[in-house]
Amino acid sequence: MSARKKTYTLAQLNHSLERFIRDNFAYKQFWVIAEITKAQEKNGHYYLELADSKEGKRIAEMSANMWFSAFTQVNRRLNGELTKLFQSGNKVLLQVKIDFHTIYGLKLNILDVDPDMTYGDLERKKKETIKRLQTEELINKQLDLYLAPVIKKIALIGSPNTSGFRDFQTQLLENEIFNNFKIKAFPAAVQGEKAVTQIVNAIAEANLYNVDVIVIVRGGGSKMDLHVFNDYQMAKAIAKSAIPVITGIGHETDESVADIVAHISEITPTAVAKFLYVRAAVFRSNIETSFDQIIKIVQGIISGRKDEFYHLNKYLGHYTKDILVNHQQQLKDIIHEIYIESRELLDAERSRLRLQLNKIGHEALNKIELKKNLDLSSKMDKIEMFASSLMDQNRVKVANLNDLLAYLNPEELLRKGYTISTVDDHELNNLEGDFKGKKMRTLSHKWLVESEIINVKPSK
Amino acid sequence: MELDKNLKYDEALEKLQEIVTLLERKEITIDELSGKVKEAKLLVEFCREKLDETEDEIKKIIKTDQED
Amino acid sequence: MELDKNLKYDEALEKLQEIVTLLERKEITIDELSGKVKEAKLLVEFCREKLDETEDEIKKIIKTDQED
Amino acid sequence: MELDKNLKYDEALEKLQEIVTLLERKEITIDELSGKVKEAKLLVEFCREKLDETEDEIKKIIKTDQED
Amino acid sequence: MELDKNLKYDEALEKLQEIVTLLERKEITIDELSGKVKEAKLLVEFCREKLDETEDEIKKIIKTDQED
Amino acid sequence: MELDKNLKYDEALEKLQEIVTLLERKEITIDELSGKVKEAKLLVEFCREKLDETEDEIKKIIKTDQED
Amino acid sequence: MELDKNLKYDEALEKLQEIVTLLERKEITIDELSGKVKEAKLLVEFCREKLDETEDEIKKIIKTDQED
Repeated sequence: MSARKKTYTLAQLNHSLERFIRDNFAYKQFWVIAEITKAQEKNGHYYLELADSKEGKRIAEMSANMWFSAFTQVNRRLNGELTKLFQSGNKVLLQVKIDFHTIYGLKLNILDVDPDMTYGDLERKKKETIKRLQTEELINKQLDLYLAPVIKKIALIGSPNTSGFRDFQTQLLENEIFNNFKIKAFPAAVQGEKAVTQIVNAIAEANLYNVDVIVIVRGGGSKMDLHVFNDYQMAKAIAKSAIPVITGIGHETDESVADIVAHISEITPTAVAKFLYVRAAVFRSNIETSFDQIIKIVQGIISGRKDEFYHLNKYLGHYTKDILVNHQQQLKDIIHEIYIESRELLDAERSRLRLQLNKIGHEALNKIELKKNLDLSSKMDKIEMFASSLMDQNRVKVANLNDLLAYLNPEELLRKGYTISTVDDHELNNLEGDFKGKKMRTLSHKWLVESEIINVKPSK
Repeated sequence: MELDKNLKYDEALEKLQEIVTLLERKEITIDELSGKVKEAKLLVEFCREKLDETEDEIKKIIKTDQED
Repeated sequence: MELDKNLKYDEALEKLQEIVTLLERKEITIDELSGKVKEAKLLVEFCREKLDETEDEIKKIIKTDQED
Repeated sequence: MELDKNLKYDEALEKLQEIVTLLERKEITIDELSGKVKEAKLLVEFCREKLDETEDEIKKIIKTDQED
Repeated sequence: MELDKNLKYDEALEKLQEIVTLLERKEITIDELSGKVKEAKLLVEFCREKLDETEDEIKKIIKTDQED
Repeated sequence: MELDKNLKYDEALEKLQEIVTLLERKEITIDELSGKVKEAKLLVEFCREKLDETEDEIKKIIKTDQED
Repeated sequence: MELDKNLKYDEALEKLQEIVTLLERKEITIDELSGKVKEAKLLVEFCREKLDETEDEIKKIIKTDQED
């Protein structure tokens, strides 16, 4: 440090730098991507702190500003979105030129802004948040909570001066369908840097009260405003709320992360109010309908029973009469059958008698016929036969005697010349002993001779 | 010689038999001989007539029966 | 010859049988023969009449019944 | 011939049957025959009367019923 | 003939059926016939009375019911 | 005959139904008939009262509801 | 019959609807009927009261589990 050195004043150095930068960069413009770490507005001018990070480490920083005229022009082109783009945390694509001021140092002067870059970045961030919530199992956590069919105590989180906040209350308390609600407001900014913190706090606060539901409302706004509701911290607070959260944060197309995480999300605060009073009304109507239904069915059952009863009673009479008539008929049938059977029996008996008598007559006549044919005729035949036999026999007998007579008749022998001689009427041949000297009579055909036996000697 | 009109067939037949027996036995005397023979002949005729009569009668009886 | 009017059919039939038996056994003389045959004839007629009478009676009974 | 007035139908019928059996077995003489047939006729008539009486009674009983 | 006053309808009906069966099977003599028919008639009358009584009772019951 | 005071409507109805079925099928004797009808009548009254009571109670409930 | 004071809206509705279903399915006896209607009435009244009653102010409560 003791050596004589060429020295400059700071002003000289800064002037030199100023010159250098002006000479080299004054007319050059660059499109730069950076993240806004801080944004501030003063008298219509915007002052931003930009940074660039790599793997969580900051590797570049620079301040930037946008003068009122440029801002107004660009903001008009972007439909007022520019203020929303200039929010810390946003990644932005800026057209800048480099400025060096001897007092304020190096700065970027913003000439133009390309919002698409930021939007894309926001979308990416939203996706990352959703993914994280999913990983942490927070995304559907609210759905585990019980949402009563009738919600009467409501914690309302929102900005009290916004139309959304007022609309919600008006709808809820002044509709003609159901308005028996109690609302406790938990004011919180719904846009801007403080919004997330305030809403997170409001949710925590509301959880300490005996409310049925937490309603977060916002009266509509820009795309960049909505980005607040994509915040991870807020989503986490909603997811972890022990009380069901209903969102009505007024948007047209894009659903915010808060909507996704909430138990129920409606498009507008009015819609949330309607949801709540309709829910109560539906419940009431269900109750009444059920009761009416019960009454109707019960009346139906009773009248059905009465009908059933009427019929049973009628059948009772009918069937009883039927039975009695049946029995009367049965008795009549029995008597008739008895009559028929009796007559049959009598008729059968009559035929039997006739048959018997016929049989008797037939047998008797048969017997007579038999007697006539067999007895009498046969006997007569026999008599004839035996008589004839007797006659024949006698004829033979007489004939035989006649023959014998003819044979024995001596007259024929006498005629032929033989004679018959007898002694004492005995034939000679029959004589025995001495009959000499006796008188013998001899008969011939012509003569009867008497003689005395002189001599007798055997003829052979 | 005449036969007794009341003579019965059986008696006649008996008599005839007797005469025939007498003739067989030659127990007839020469004096009786021609009378007996004549009587026998008469008896034969008698019997025959009787038989004929009886037969006729029977035939008549039977006939009337069969005509019934 | 007359038959006892009180004679029964079976008695008559018996008598008839007796005659048959008599004839069969030839225990009858020729003299009795035609008489017996006549008697038999009478008996048969008697019996037949009896049968006819009975038949008529029966027929009458049966007939009147069938006319009922 | 008269039938016992106290005779029952079945007894009468039995008697009738006996007559039939008697005739079937030919255990009857001609002399009894017409008598038996006559008896049968009487029995049949008796039975018929009984049947008619019974029928009348039944008709009377049934008639009063059917007039109800 | 008298019916037991304690007789039940069904018993009476059964008895009637028995009589019918008896008649159908002809297991009855002519002598019993009119008696059985008379009995049947009594049973039928008995049954009818029972039926009439029952009908009256039921009418009374049903009537009071319909007057409600 | 008395009904059990603790009898339920459905039991009573079932009993009634049984009786009606019994009657419809004619599975009942004449002797039992009037008894059964009487029982049915009691059941009918019982059921009717129960129904009327129930109806009244329900009407009362509805009425008070409509007055709200 | 008393309802649990802590009964929730949807429990009440559920009970009501159960009764409807029960009735629709006719799974109810007449004996239970008025009881069920009474119960339904109580449930309805309970709900109505609950709906209409003015809520107490929303106040801070101590939630021990929130402090965890």
